[in-house]
Amino acid sequence: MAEERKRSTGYHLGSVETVISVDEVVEQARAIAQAVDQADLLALAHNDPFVLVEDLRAGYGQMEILHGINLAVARGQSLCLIGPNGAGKSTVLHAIFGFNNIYSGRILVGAGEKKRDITRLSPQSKLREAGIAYILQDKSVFPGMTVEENLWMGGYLKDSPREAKEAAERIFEKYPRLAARRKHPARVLSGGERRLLEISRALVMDPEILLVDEPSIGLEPRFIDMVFDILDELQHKDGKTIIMVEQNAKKGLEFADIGYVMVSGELAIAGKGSELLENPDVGRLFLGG
Amino acid sequence: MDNIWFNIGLLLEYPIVNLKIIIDGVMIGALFALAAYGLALVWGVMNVKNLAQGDFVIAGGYVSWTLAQMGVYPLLGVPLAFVIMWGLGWVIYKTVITRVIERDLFTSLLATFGLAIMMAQIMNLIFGSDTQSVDMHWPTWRLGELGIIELPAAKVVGVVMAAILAIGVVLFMKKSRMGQAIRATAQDSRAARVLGIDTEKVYAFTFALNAAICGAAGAIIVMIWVIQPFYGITYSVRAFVIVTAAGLGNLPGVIAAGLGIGAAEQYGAHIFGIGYQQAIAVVLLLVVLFYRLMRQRRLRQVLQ
Amino acid sequence: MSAIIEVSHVSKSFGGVKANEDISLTVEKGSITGLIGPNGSGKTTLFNSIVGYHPIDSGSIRFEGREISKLLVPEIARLGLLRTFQQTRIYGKMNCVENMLISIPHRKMTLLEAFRRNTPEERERAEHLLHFVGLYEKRWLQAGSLSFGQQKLLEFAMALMNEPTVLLLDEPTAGINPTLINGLIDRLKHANREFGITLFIIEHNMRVIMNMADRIYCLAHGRLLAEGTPEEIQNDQRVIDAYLGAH
Amino acid sequence: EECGTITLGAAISLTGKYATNGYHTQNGYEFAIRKIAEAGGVKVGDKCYNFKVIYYDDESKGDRGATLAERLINQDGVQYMLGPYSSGLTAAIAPVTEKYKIPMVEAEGASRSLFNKGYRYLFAVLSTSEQYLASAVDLAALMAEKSGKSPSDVKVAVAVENDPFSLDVRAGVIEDAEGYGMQIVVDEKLPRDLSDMTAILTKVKLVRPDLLVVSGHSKGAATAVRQIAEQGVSVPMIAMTHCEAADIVGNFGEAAEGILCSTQWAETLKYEDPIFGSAANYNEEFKAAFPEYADRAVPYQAAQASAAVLVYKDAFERAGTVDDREAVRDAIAATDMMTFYGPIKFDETGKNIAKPMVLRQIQNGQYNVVAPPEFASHELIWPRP
Amino acid sequence: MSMRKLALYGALLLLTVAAPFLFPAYQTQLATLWLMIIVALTWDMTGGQMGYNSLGNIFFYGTGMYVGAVITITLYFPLAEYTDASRSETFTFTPEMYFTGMVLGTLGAGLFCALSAYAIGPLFFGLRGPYFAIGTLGLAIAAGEIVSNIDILGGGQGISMPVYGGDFEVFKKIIYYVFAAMGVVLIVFLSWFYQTRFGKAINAIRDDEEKAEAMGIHTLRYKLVTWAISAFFVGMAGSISAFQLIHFEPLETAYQTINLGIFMVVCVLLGGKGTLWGPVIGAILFHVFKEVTWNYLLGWQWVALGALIVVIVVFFQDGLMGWLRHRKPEWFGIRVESREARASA
Ligand SMILES: Nc1ncnc2c1ncn2[C@@H]1O[C@H](COP(=O)(O)OP(=O)(O)OP(=O)(O)O)[C@@H](O)[C@H]1O
Ligand SMILES: Nc1ncnc2c1ncn2[C@@H]1O[C@H](COP(=O)(O)OP(=O)(O)OP(=O)(O)O)[C@@H](O)[C@H]1O
Ligand SMILES: CC(C)C[C@H](N)C(=O)O
Ligand SMILES: [Mg+2]
Ligand SMILES: [Mg+2]
Repeated sequence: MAEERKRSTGYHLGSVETVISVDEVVEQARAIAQAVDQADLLALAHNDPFVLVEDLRAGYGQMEILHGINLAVARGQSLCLIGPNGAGKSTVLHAIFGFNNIYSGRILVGAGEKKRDITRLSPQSKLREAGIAYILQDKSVFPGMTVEENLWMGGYLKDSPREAKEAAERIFEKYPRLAARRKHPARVLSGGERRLLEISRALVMDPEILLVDEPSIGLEPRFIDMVFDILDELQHKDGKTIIMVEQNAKKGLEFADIGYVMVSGELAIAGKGSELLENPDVGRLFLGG
Repeated sequence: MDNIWFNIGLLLEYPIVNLKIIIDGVMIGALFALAAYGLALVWGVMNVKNLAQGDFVIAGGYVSWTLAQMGVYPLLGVPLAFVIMWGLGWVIYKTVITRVIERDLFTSLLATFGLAIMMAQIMNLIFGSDTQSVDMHWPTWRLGELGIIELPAAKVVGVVMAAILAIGVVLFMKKSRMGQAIRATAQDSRAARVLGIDTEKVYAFTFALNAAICGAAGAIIVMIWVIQPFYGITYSVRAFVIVTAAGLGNLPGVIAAGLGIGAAEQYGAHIFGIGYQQAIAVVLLLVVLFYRLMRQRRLRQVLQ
Repeated sequence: MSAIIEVSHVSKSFGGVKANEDISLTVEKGSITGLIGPNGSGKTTLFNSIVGYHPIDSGSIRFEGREISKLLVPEIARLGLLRTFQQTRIYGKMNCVENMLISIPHRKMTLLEAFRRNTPEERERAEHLLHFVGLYEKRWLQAGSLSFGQQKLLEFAMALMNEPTVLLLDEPTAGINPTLINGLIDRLKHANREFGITLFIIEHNMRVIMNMADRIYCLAHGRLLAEGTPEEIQNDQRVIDAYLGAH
Repeated sequence: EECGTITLGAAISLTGKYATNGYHTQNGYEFAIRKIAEAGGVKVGDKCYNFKVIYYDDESKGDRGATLAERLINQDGVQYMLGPYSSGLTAAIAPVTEKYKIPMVEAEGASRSLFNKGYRYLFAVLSTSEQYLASAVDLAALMAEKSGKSPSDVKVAVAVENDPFSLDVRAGVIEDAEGYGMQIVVDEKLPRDLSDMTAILTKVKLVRPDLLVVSGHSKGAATAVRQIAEQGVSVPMIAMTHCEAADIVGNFGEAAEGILCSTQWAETLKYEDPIFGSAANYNEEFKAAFPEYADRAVPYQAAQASAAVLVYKDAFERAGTVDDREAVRDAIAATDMMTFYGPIKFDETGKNIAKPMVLRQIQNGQYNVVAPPEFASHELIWPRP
Repeated sequence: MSMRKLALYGALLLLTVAAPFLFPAYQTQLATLWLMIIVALTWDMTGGQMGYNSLGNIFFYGTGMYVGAVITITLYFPLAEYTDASRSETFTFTPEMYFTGMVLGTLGAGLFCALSAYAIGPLFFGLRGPYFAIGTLGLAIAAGEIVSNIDILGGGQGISMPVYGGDFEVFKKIIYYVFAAMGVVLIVFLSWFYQTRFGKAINAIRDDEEKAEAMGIHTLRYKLVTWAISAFFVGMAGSISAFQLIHFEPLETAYQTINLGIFMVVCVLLGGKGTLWGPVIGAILFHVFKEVTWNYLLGWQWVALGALIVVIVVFFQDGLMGWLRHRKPEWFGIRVESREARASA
């Protein structure tokens, strides 16, 4: 991926003229939905998926939210899920990490022969055994621990506490904003500072796969750019695989190699990120016109 | 009323009595503090309010007492009770607590209330309802005029052991990785799982640790006071009072509050009469709560 | 137009952190006012000071000419000054309709009136508003099981249900689908125009704030950095340097 | 020939704070039943009957006791009741038996507060509790005079449990002490779950009273004796209740020396009846029947429990019926008999007014009667060693 | 209301009225059952519906007992003499005196408890969650200990109420019907109360009080009124219990924190918190279980009870009603309409 990427910054300005109700969005999204078949998805992932989700049915309690989701992303690729609120985007990440009930379907991780079925792996083993890190959509810092301790906890799986501390130091070097508040309990951080902490904490263990739920939520414009720069670096320099959910859809699709549009627990459209950006329906329905 | 003034007068007339009261209070308080510390742990980490706390203490006491009857040297009862109660705690966690964890306030409160009833009654069926104690046959040192201050060697040793245990647990929580994992789980278990912490193991460990701490406290208590199957409630109430007064998540505060309540109870017992001992503990709790409430109110906040 | 909220020389610090320093601003009655600023610049803190979540160190806050900086949260809320939360808060165990019905303006009721049942008009209004935010179909679902964005929409509908005089919104569009944001903005403007609800909004999303606000204040490092119309703010070099970045 | 059965009901404290005494009480009932059966049973008209008791455990709690009494009467169809242990439980149960008009002869509720409620069906074989330690006050006054002081110089310390029995004991002591113009220097109540009374003993050490009075059932006696020794409290005269029940000699040996113990009954007293023989005889046979008492004094709680059963036997025989409850009640009310336990005659409120109490002192591990003078077998040792 | 519902309620009411005649040997237990239902329902008002889990509602029960007794006695005799341990005089009550005392005493107890709830409420309602639970427990414990040291209230000996002079069978029925009437009134009242805006508002307090405050709901006022109503009923129930039990003492009967004080919570949990019928069903099940074990498992009764509580809590965490709700959500009006239905079809 050598070509120069042109990206918008922050939340980007634009008009707010297109006014559609939620129901309308869902209705229209259904209308433009194409049958997304497995082969297309695999093709998008260069037919060498590193993370592969097959016909996943999952939900909370007895309620099925995802009605047969397929997903494929190659190693070092990034994928962005967009869709109206309540479409089930977070639920996909939840399911991959094992936080909800999976009724049927499989989740496979690994390339080629080393593929491994992690459908039933417990959440706490995901990081250790499958190298999956998860940045949750809502608050997940340890409020009573200091910023520093939060980062150390990020390295809980490291062999020795010293390594965790060294990793934390590297992060402080990178983000002086966090360093300035290292001794403060995380509970007093502002919304944006917390987000930064959550993201950097997830990186301490150097995971293979990152599940990121709305990284830009609540961030100031310059931070958004920064977060995406970080993700960019992680993907392109460190070769991480990223599966992201983003409501700042323009930003998300610009960043991601692959974009999926989800509606009501099903895939409606899948394509390259840049293709989706150009798709007028997607623009109208999900990018705010 | 006259009585009360008279009693206060005694304190002024014989200042050494104050010292005695404080020493006695701290000795009792140290053991309350242990039980409270365990409670603060399970409460903070698992959000389980363990009403069987006092019954763990008593059970630990009976473990040690039984061992002493079998000829084991009583001091060994403390570590042994620690280990055996650890096992019991683990079993209880796996059978009951794991199913009520992370539920709302009252689920765990009631589950453990049920446990408390069962434990007390089973101990009653096994050991009978008479009070029991293990006599160490150690000397008592007397200090001060009239030998007002008594320091039975057993009590001194007991308090020292309590202190060692407390320090050990505090260091463990701060320094060890398990300790850190426990603290992290306490604050956000989902986030802890995302970071690869096996929260189920953390919970089991914490609960077992709590039972063990209580058990050791009970083993000390049986050397210096008496136990009886139904005395658990006394320790449970004190543990709750202490934790609530110290404030959740304030582990060092728990120890201080434990010692403080021990001393306050002794003072209260002296001034108002021992009939008021329990009342004093709870009134003190209410006072602390309301004081904190007023302070919070000035901060335009509530106590939660 | 007259000022409905007057914040003058308000300072608030937490331990060593000066979250707000000598901030003065006014919100005009009937206007839409924006509050922007980098993360940690003290926006939420200022909101919290206004609605009474913590005492302020110094300064004064007046609402409709009345000093409110010493009042408690419920007292202030009963004056008709309402806020939504940055972290969404709804009544998780109840369904959406109940959430709405609870949000009727209790402050306008006597105790006796509280002992009546909800009127059909209230129900109708509730359903109407739910329909508007697109939750009509889910109205019998427990609010706790709505998605993040849905909860935000519900919270917004609840705020409207309450017929406040002033509504403070803390990042109302964070995490909401861009297209739906448009609808939200439309509805906010509508609420402002038709019901005369004064809006005071924290936003990071410039698309939203620039299109809505009559006047914008920008905070940085706890101080007031700039104020003006959206155009003025967008072109203010200090704001660009401190916050917007190049675009 | 085969005898019929008269079923009595009793709620007894087998667990909880009164468990030890509940046990003594139960043994007393059982022993009497056995002895009566051996002596040919209860002869009503030309038939003979044996007693049988249905016991429930009241857990030493009043409301349980009341519920159980109701169950005994309603579900088990019991027509005649024996008392529970303690005045507190008797106070809880008496209203129930009263409501159902079921006679209850009780042996373990001595508080005067039981006998001012106008109960018609409640009868107690014992002397009321204000008499328990009042004579200790007399002794203290006597000793003060002997040593050349005035009784009004005597300082009294009182520590009693907060229950009907002990409060009444305290009332008796205070009335008498005030009569002498004595000074009450410590006046404290013991809590329900007593395990530590150091606070009181510290005060006692400071104010040095001439008489220390403790009443708190078995737990109170045991705690007091142990801690008095531990803390090295020296008071010339210490008087308490429940010494025998708590077996303070057996449990604390030396520490119990010189303590004055009030008792409803002593095996050295000269009472007798045809079933049990003399008091001394009762003592011996009881020890033989319940070997666990071999090395200790038989607590009077057991003896009076036996006496209660004896009252029933006598009343049934005089009434000549087992079915007519009213007749039996009237027969009980008319009781006037001599037993190994002492004379029994009820006044119109149902308490036994015929029998005095005695005070024993522990001397060389023996309980020796030292007061009142007409029963005394030994001299009082004063001050306490 | 549908015909079927009406018929059901009619049948239940009929059963309530007929019960003492159907089970004459169990009248006292039936009366106690109504007591359990009353305390469970009132506990649920604050605990289940308002989210303030009190462990100290027994305070109002005990206080009700004492107030009822004190009023009844002082109407005719000096209290100090009545409760004096060493009095020798006997005080007798005629039926008129007895019933006047009962009516005035019970109403007085209810009012006193309601007022005291209103008075102490502002202090306690500043406490949240576990602090409230423990704080109220402290209140009950302290009250018991303190009352047991007040001589004029009989101190540790408690108080023996006057005994009803007339036929005992009649007495039992009176107690039963008073309790039953109170229970029925309470159920009817609550079924209306929970439908009002007030009822909804206390639900809001339960789910998120901070939010409710920020929405301008008079949270403190609503909390006080709810607690006062709850205390009113508990206080009256306490007073009636005093008449039923006749003798009561402070620690084990009146302020019995770990028996009735906790049992009422267990009943509610068993049936289902925050529902109207949950506490009723829970109280019935609990009471029956308790009576049965006390009858057939003597000696092991407490073990059985403890085990029952554990089992309930472990397997029916949301109570029977919660379990039903999970099984049959549509009975409780949980549904998704139109499009969602289509989507999953
Ligand atoms: N814990 C839960 N229990 C039951 N249902 C839930 C739960 N969490 C979410 N849901 C339901 O699942 C559906 C999808 O939720 P999800 O959080 O995946 O949406 P999303 O696409 O991430 O939306 P958003 O952009 O608003 O975050 C929603 O309709 C919601 O009602
Ligand atoms: N309770 C508190 N104790 C200590 N510091 C606090 C507290 N609340 C906020 N702060 C600090 O005050 C500063 C301002 O925080 P505030 O939440 O007002 O920021 P904000 O402008 O709302 O930011 P964001 O856009 O990220 O939400 C931050 O640095 C924060 O860490
Ligand atoms: C006879 C005694 C044992 C008195 C009994 N303890 C009571 O409470 O009255
Ligand atoms: Mg989401
Ligand atoms: Mg903020």
